Amino acid sequence: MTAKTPLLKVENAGIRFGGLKAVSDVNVELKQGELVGLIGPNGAGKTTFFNLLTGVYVPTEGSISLAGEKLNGQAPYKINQKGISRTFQNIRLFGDLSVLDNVKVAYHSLAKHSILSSIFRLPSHFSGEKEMEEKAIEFLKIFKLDGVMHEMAKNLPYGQQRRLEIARALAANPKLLLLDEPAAGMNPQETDELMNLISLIRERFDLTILLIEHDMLLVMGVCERIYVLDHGQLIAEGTPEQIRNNPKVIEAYLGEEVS
Amino acid sequence: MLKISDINVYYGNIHALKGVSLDINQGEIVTLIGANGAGKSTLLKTISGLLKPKNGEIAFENEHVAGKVAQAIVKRGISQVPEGRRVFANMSVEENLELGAYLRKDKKGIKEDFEKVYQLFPRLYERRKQLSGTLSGGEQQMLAMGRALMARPRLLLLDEPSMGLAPLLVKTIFNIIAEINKTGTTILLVEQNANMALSIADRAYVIETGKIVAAGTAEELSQSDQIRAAYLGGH
Amino acid sequence: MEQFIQQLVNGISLGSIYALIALGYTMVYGIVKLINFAHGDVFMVGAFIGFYSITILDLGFFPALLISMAACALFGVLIERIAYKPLRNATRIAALITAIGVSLFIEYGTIYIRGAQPEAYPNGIVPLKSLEIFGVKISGQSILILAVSLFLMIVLQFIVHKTKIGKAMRAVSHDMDAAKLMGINVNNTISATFAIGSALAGAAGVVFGMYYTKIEPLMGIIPGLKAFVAAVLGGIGIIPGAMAGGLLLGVIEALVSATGGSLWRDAVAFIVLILILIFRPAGLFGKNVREKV
Amino acid sequence: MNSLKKAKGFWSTMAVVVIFSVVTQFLINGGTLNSFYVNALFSIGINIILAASLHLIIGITGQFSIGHAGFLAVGAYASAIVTMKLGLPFPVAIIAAGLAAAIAGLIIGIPTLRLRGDYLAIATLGFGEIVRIVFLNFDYVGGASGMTVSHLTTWPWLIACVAITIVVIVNFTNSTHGRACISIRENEIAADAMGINTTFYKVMAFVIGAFFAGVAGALHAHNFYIIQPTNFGFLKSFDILILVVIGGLGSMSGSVIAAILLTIISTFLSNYPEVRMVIYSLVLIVMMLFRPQGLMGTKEITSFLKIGKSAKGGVHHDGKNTTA
Amino acid sequence: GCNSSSTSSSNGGESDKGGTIKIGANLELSGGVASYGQSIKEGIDLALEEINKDGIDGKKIELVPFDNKSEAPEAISGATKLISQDKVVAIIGSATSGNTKAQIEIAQSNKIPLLTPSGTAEDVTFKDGKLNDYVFRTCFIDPFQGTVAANFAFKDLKAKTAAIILDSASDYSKGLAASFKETFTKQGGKIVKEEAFVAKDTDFRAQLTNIKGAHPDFVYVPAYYEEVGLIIKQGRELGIDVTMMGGEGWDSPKLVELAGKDALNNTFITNSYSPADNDPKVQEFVKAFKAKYKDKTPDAFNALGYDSAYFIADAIKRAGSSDSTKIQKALAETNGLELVTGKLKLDKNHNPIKSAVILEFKDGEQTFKSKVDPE
Ligand SMILES: Nc1ncnc2c1ncn2[C@@H]1O[C@H](COP(=O)(O)OP(=O)(O)OP(=O)(O)O)[C@@H](O)[C@H]1O
Ligand SMILES: Nc1ncnc2c1ncn2[C@@H]1O[C@H](COP(=O)(O)OP(=O)(O)OP(=O)(O)O)[C@@H](O)[C@H]1O
Ligand SMILES: [Mg+2]
Ligand SMILES: [Mg+2]
Repeated sequence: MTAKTPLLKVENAGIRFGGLKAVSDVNVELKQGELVGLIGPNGAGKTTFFNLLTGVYVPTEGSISLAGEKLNGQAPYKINQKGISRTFQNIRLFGDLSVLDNVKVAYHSLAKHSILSSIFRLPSHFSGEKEMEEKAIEFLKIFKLDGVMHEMAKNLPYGQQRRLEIARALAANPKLLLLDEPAAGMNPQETDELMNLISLIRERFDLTILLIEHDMLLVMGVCERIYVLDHGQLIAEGTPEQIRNNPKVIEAYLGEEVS
Repeated sequence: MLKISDINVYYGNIHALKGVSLDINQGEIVTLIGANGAGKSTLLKTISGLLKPKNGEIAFENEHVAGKVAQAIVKRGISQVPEGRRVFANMSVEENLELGAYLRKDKKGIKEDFEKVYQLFPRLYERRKQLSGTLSGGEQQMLAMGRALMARPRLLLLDEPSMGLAPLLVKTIFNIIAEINKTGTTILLVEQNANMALSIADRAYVIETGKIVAAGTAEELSQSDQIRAAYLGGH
Repeated sequence: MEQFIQQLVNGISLGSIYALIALGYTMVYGIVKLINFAHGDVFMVGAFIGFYSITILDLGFFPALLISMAACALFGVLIERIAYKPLRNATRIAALITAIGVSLFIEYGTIYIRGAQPEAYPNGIVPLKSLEIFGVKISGQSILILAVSLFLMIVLQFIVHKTKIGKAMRAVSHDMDAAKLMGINVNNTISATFAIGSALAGAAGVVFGMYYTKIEPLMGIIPGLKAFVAAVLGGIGIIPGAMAGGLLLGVIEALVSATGGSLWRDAVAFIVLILILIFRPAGLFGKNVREKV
Repeated sequence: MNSLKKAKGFWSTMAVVVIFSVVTQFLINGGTLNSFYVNALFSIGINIILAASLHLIIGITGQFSIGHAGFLAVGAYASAIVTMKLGLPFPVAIIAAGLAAAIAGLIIGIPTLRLRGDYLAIATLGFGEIVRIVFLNFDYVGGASGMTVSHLTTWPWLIACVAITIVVIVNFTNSTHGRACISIRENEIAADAMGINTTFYKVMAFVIGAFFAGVAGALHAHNFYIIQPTNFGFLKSFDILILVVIGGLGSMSGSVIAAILLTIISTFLSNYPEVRMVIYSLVLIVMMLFRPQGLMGTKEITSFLKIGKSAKGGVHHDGKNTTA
Repeated sequence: GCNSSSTSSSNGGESDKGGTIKIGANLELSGGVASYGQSIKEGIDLALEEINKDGIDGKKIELVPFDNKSEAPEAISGATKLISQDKVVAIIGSATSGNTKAQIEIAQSNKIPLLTPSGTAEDVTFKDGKLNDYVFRTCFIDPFQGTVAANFAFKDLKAKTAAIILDSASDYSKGLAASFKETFTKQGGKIVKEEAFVAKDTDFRAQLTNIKGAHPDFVYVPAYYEEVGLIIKQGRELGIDVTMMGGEGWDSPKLVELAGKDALNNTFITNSYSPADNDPKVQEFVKAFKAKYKDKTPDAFNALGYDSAYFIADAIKRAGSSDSTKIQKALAETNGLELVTGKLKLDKNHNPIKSAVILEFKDGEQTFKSKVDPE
């Protein structure tokens, strides 16, 4: 893509639930390779905004495009195949599948063997499955999850589940990765490790990342730019420094002093 | 006020609490910190009677409560704000609060407490007819606390009240905890956010994989290098 | 026209019976989230208890109704304690299979004890005159049934939404552990739910016997299924929904039969059901709340 | 996992099946197995196919379908029409039965795109009843009194169909396509967000499941001399559902074992007609009370024999998808 | 419940040993039409108790019951089991034509006589121009009763128009309706309305409202008493006051309870048996039945089950052997056997030739109206 077209372009996007405008008139632009934060009070519409981007909800107004292609109204699985992958605020792993299989599921749309080749066990089935397995293990290694790859996902400790969600999202080979409160429920020590991991995968996969988080240490620590949502509307945008000192943000979200 | 001695709790084969002992005195705020899966929630659930310890003793105001059913324990004055809020999503804010006072018969006292809770959380008053499932995370946390207060507990157990909340709200919640404590309610606070927790607590315990590994005043612990490294982050 | 109205009246009478069974069904269903397939069989047991109260104990209709309701309440609690309670933490589908087992057990247990032959309710236990308005016959009994179902619907709605026990029921239904933390006795609350639901089934059984005369051990299967359909049609767990679903089902059936399609009756009923669900996936009165992501 | 090892396991299993079927055929011909036992064996085979096919829909894909007898009926009638009315050979009838049922599966797959849990269950149940009533009113196939069908189901046909069903469903399950289905069962929203075309796979599960139920219908029709709409009511659907759940939701071998076990129990109980159903219902209740997760839980027999890799089974315990 | 004194055995010994002859009973003891199967079994049990007092040439008959759950596949496995496992010499069953038909091929190929007490469909014994020589029945076939009823309605009651309401899930009901319709229209009458329902329905008001709207002189209800009782009750409530009539499926004391005495006035049935019949054979049966089954009045299924047992016992006796082929021959040659349901003679299609009686209900009692002999 040309340097001119941003990777993600959201124009005046919004959605209503009955009378409630959960998100309205939001404009966001992400350039290739950026790591951007999205913060805001509880119920501000951050997760809802992710849902709009991933097709879980269809925007009632505005438009969303990825690398110039319009995404409005497309099914979530199509949007995923086009390059947006995500994690969930409330972990949604495939609990009864092994860690390895969780990652393989995400790799599914890149697999080439058909149903018939699997049923008849044609060579393409074996080669396809083999490739998937190798790829999946590669991802798990990055996330230091290869040691538990045959465990069922539901049996993992919480922190590993969070990491597995990110690994799974990455396996779908996205251009844009959306992380919804990846550090929730982690202690400061674990949060540190997560920050390093996020930086690492961005480099390695040449990713663009949009991140929701309430942990200001994390957000301010890794993000280059930050958007702030309140009551469904963008109230600020800027570098961490700017945001930290923005009176509107302080009033709505941060409270007086921030460490 | 609460004395736990040497309890062991299992989930099937998983030994979740291994000989945990702990005391809470009247009027204190005691905090329990520990990593994910250390057994903090398990301990709270055991105190509340949702889980039964295999052995060991729990005494509340010198009465044995270990192994008693939850409702008997609630009746004696222990309330819990569960992890993840667990508000009754399909009921209004008001109905949630009513359920908090489920075991109480004193109509007048209940009415007073309604007012107290609304004073503490004016937001809840604005939303009293709204279905609680549609509240934001912070509002739900307030509701969960308000609901627990409706039982007029003498001991309030809080399980990660700051989880998933915006910084501003975290501060608000901690202020409210301190305020509740001032009105005479003893508090056992479980937190990941150890900095915050230690800042308002009198004493603290540290739990690691089902065992208490350290205890002391909040000050002592926040000074300990080991604790700092493990729980307070490198910043 | 006269015939059409007569058919409508027929349908409403039939529908009130479905509604009566569906009320208890939907309540248990809404609170415990269990498709209690044995509900139709409790209905059957209720009909038999009413029958024996009238014929052997020589009681009138209303005492028989009360005895049957009380006995069924007890019976429902017993079933819950023995067969469903141990499965509270199991998958719902396991509980469903148990419910099917319980249903078969009640049916064939009854047959084992008293045989499969039908029994006939004595005629004229409730001496009600039938009305005739412009050639449309409305039997007193069908008015009584409609009134009883409406009355019970209101009572039930009141219990579940306004009383303390009702609130406890809803709390338990949403989150059992959180309910325990409120000091709610979950076992008793669930028992109360089954008691009320089963008492309603018992009442429906006696009313059915009075209206249709014939009772037999397998009589619960079809009305049970229809009541389940009615409950889903109205929206699971929604009490007025069960009423509306029952009436709608009855009217559809009567109208289909009236136009000569009596053999297609159930098929049409199910087609309507599927169509309604496609357009309203949570039933007529249900809110289609999508899972919040 | 190397594929060679897997293939070896596959062929050795096939060899066992062939030997078993040849031996059994000899026993049948020699009269060592009297026709009562042969009959029971045929019922077991048909029930295995039914259980395996429903297992794919409920156990693997998590779509709570309780109208499976509808597919069985479509297959039974389609095959009977092919052999009895059109005079075509039995293999054609088996395939026609499968295809007809698969089309029915496609049709019933459509509401599943919008319905979940109990609402889907009641819709599938309704579908099964509609099928039954259609045949009831269809004089061409004898209406209520049904259709007389020649006895063409033989042991080789039966064992071949059972083997093919199991192989196809197991191969499907143990592939990326099967994993896609399981991910729908586990968390539909996440599956969708991970690029799985959930609509396609849900319908696919219905189509494949229905196809084999149709095949079972062909074997059923040509084994029992007569088919009548009453044989395909919702209680029949429950019987199949019971096999899958008792076996252990998500466990293929569980479904097969349950089909064998329950058919044997039911056959044995026919010696005690007065208490047969009472005991059968007690067996159901007791089994569920003591093993709510089913005989095999979510495990496969292979995980005990250490042949293939570990089980694919399992269903959420909060049962969002397979809600009852 | 089933006060069966006989127990089943699965040890599959030879029938001749120990002086017993085994016959099977493949019946609907559970499932949709369990009440018919159970009634038949009660009748058989009573008959065998009597027969076994003296035995047949010193041998006792042992009944091996099988529950086919009212399903054809089960009926087949039942027939297979009874023949291959229990080695019975003949099978009684099943109650419905469908479940009986399911067993025909097995009975024929194993050369074991199959006797249905109540399967009335014509093609049970004779299909596509071919006699199923091992299959027999104790009851009427459908057409005869329908014809008698049509003649009675047109000639004796002077009905010009008639309506029919039938059970479309029952061959019996459809058969009767078809022959009624044929005869009635041939005579010059007119069928003004035909309505149908499915067995086990309980609400017939929609169909009855339609019938009422057609104002027929006469309503023919060829169905079983469980539904008939409700049809008559609901029909009268809706104001259908004309004559109603049916066949022996009506015959049960339960009918009076279901419909109510008043509603039953002005109704008729064709029958081969009536508990009110003064025939000593019938009265003896009623008395014995009441003694065994807690004062229960036997219905037509009880009587047919009872007669079926005697039918077979008689054939075994005449065959002088427990060889199935000989029994088959003896069954086919039955001529003039006195049974509760009339004097039995078989025609060449193995259908009983029995005379029919027309009975009228008066205040809940059956009263004799006339007797019609088959041409
Ligand atoms: N499906 C829905 N139906 C109705 N309202 C909804 C739905 N989804 C979200 N909302 C509402 O939209 C608003 C925004 O919710 P959202 O989950 O996006 O907040 P958030 O910014 O992610 O908050 P948090 O930080 O607590 O996760 C809230 O008021 C929420 O109740
Ligand atoms: N229902 C359960 N079944 C089996 N194991 C459980 C269950 N609940 C908790 N555990 C296990 O018990 C241990 C303690 O869990 P607990 O929830 O008490 O931890 P925690 O300290 O509260 O962690 P967190 O900070 O994540 O809330 C963990 O290893 C957990 O995996
Ligand atoms: Mg959010
Ligand atoms: Mg916890």
